[in-house]
Amino acid sequence: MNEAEAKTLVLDVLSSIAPEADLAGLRGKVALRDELDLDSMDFLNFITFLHQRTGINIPEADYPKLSTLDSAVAYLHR
Amino acid sequence: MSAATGTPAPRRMTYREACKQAIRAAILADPRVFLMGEDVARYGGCYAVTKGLAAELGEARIRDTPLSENGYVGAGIGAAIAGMRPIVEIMTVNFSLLALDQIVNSAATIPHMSGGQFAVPLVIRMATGAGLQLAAQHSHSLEGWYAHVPGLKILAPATVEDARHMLQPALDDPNPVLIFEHVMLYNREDELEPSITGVDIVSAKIRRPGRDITLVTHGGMLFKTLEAAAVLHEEGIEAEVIDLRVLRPLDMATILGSVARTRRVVIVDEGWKSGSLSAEVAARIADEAFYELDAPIRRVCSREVPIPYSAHLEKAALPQTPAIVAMARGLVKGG
Amino acid sequence: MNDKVHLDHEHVRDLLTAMLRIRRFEEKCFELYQSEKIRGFMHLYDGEEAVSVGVIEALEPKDAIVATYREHGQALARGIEMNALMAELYGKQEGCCRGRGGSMHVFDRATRFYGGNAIVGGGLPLAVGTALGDKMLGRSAITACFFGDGAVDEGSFHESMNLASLWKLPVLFVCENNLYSMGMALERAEAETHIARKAAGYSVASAAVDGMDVVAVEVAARRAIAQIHATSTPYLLECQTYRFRAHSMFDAQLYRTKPEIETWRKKDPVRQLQAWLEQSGMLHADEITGIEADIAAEVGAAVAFAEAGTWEPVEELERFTIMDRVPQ
Amino acid sequence: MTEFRMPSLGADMEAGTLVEWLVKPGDRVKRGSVVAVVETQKGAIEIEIFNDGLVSEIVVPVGGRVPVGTVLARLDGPAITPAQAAPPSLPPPLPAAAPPPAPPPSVPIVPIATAAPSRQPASPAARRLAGERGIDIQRLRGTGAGGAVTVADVEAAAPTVPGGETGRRRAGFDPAAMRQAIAAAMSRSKREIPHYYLSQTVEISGALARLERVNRERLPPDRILPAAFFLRAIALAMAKTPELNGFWEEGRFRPGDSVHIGWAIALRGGGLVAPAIRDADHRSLDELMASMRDLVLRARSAGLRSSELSDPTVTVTSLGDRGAETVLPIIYPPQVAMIGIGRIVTRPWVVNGAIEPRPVVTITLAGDHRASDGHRGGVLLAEIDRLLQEAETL
Repeated sequence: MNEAEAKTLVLDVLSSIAPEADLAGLRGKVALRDELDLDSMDFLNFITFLHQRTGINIPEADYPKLSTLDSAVAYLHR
Repeated sequence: MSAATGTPAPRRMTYREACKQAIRAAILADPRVFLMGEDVARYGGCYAVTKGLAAELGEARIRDTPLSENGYVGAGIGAAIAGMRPIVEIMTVNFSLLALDQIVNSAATIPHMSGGQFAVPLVIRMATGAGLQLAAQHSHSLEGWYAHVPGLKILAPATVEDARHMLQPALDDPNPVLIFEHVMLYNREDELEPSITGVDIVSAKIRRPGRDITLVTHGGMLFKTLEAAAVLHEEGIEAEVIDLRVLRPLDMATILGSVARTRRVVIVDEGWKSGSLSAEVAARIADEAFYELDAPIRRVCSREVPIPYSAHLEKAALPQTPAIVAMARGLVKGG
Repeated sequence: MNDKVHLDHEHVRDLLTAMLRIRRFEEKCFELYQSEKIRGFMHLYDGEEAVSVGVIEALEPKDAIVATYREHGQALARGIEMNALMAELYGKQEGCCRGRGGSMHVFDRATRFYGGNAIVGGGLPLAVGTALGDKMLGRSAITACFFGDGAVDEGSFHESMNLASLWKLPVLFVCENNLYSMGMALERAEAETHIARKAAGYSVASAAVDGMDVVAVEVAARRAIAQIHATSTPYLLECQTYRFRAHSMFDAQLYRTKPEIETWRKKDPVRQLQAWLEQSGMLHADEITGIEADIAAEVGAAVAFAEAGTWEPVEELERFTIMDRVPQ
Repeated sequence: MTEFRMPSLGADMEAGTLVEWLVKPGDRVKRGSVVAVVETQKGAIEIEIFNDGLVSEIVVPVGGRVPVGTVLARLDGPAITPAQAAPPSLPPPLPAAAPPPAPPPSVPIVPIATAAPSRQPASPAARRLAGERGIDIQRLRGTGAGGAVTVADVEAAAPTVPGGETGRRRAGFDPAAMRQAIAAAMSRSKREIPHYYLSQTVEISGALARLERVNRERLPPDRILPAAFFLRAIALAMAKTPELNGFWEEGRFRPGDSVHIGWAIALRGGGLVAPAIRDADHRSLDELMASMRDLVLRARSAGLRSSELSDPTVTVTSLGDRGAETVLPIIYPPQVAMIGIGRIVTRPWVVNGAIEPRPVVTITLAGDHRASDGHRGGVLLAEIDRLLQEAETL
């Protein structure tokens, strides 16, 4: 998965969790949970959908590495 | 008797003859059963169903009535409550409107109003439907109206077998049962299988299995619908044809089971669309099987006009085989 | 079959008691309706008691009755328990129809009481049918069919008179002619106001009788029933009567005058009988006081019974719509 | 003293106008006397009295229009019999300027939006299948009647990974209407319900340890959140304190038929819904977690069914890890209790006489004092605490 694919995937998943959010204006380095008002259930769903779409097992310990848009993209195409 | 097997061979007979045999057998089997109606005895029945029965069974059991529909239908209800098992024949469904009061206000309500103290074990038979150029007042298909009423059971035998065998379970039923015989069926012939000695009055029947679309119909429309299914087969579309047989209570399990397999349904009903039996079937499918549907529920019904006299106009007003074929084809093949 | 009325002490006492029971029961119903214990349409029989008491006195237990929506009188005279009737008016499970019928639809299997029919003229074809059934089953019972003058306007009256006559059925047609079909005066509704005369058109025997005189009604009914049995033909008995109260509870009575009502009240069948019995010494005032006390107690007990009754569970709502067997 | 009331002369009679009094104070009346004339929609009707007595007071003067059951006059005389007992409610005299406001819904209900008209028609069965497979039906070409997407079309499309439901918007969602519904319910609650509050701070290191261990062995779809532990403990405890699980209706408490927990879900952009997790006390930890995930996803994409919003017996709100430490909830009428769960925080905790940093959470009960007393509420909180200490077996 290249970086562009990873970003498309992350945005697609975010749009299903926060359908009303304006993802075009999402800032890359700000915590997603603050940007999109995600609670812990939303964040778990975010991790779950990424797992389902990529097959990557994202352990709880890695959650902080997916806290922003940029870091999540980096984590996936790593 | 077939010489080879010793089993009786199927007998070929008309729907009319099947109705007559059913009445005769019921009267012979139970002294409480009698039939009354207009011109059923000496005339032999408007559609000749009871021809000859009065001579054999007597005019007490095949009883001519004056032209008093509300009167003799009410008398049938009273006699049923008093212990008899009357079969009341109303010449055609249009005349039954003169007896609507007794059917809807008395027969359907007395068991419930009396807190279950009285049942009304009554059978009312009548001819229904169009196709004989009888014009507006003698061509109604109003069985759907009666199917609206709690407390009644409504049957629509379409086959010779049902014409022969639905009467007895109707008489055995403790409730008022209305039997609608389509006028175009009386001359229809079929083989009657002697080994079949009874049928139920609860279930719909799949008259032709198919996987692509379900066609739901009853009574006089059954054979046009089966014809349509044969045409569709030539085009590679396998239509499943359901004969409702019982219009109230509806056998939704059979309908929903079929729709779940085919995912498409057309309802063919000679009644008008507005506020009708076809509307009820469609509503229940939408209600109970919405997520099974892969196409809109469609109906082929009579045009919303009084049925006209002239043959070409009458034909245009009634559901015809090509319309059924076109409707089904459109749902299966898209476009 | 006895078509004579023996006016001994016991019999006149029974007649008065039967009428007083209806009168006092309905007075209570009137009150209970206004305090919303009884609802729906309720039609009181006040003034017409002599008709049902006189006719039903002449019936036997094997006979059948078909009545109208104004049938509290017939129900009580026929022997339906006052408790079960009151509970039915309350809509309680202990009512004779488990609260499904109410005031207009009283049925009772034990006494062959085939309703309380709220369609004007609706009971007449049913009565033809019960008589037909009885005849075909070889029973010697008759059917007494009560209906009002309004039913005479309906086609079912004419169809039923004809059918019963044509088929020689044992029906006693009892017309309770109280001069008004709801608010429609008889002379404004019928070209021929002598209802008994209409029977001739169907070759049915008939008579008209003072429906405010219970003894006269009983005599006429016994005579009619004897003729039905003797000739195997129906009979039309017109009982000329009057209701003192409104058609139903919600009726401003714009269609008739107070002097008219007062004139008829002087013929009150209960007071007439009571006065006659006291004057003739057949019944002592003390005895009447005792009857009244017994009835007051019975009515009070019926109210208590109905009040204490239970509501049919809503789970039972659809029961009896479709029957699983014919009750025997 | 007896009261003479406006009689009900028919089910369709709601009120009458007093047009004439035939008696005056001081008159003696007998049972059956006509005492007044009342004008109804059917005309003037004479009304009778059912008691003997002396008219002591005319309450409604000529010209007064009053509802059925209103006292018209008072009598000195024998007491009324039970059969004449007053109708249950005594409505105020007309004219009421406007019909009484409809009671607010017991739970603010999100208007469930129908999907916006889509450019691509699709059959119900196709929509369901596409939803299950996470396929955007708008991108498919339909071959069915009217060009609709059919089941076959969905099956022919490249299937995507489950869970990727996309593109649904709360098209018909009306934030103003929801605000109104919440305003009505909360105002009613604060107006009618005498709340009492009890709080308990619960140490949850055991629960979190189990959670971490379990989640480490599980893939993301099967992982659980601390809220599931809290919900499980609350459900079991509620089952043991039925007087907190149910409804206050018509002046008395009606217990719930089972523990149906309304799970409060905040909607981004404002508003909240509390769909029910039915029979919560009979669901395992994993089942509760699955229900919560499902409800949150659907609540935020307007996929809740109206039945899910109808009948919680108690409501629980959890502020989550970005919320405040303590919440004092307001009960959703007609429920009689609500439980709030604050944010998990690390605080000094005394363990075996020494102070240690421990994760704790504050659980607060709002109780309806009409239905229960503080003691029972305390029992509930203690039971929740006890269950959370046994996290290994919860």
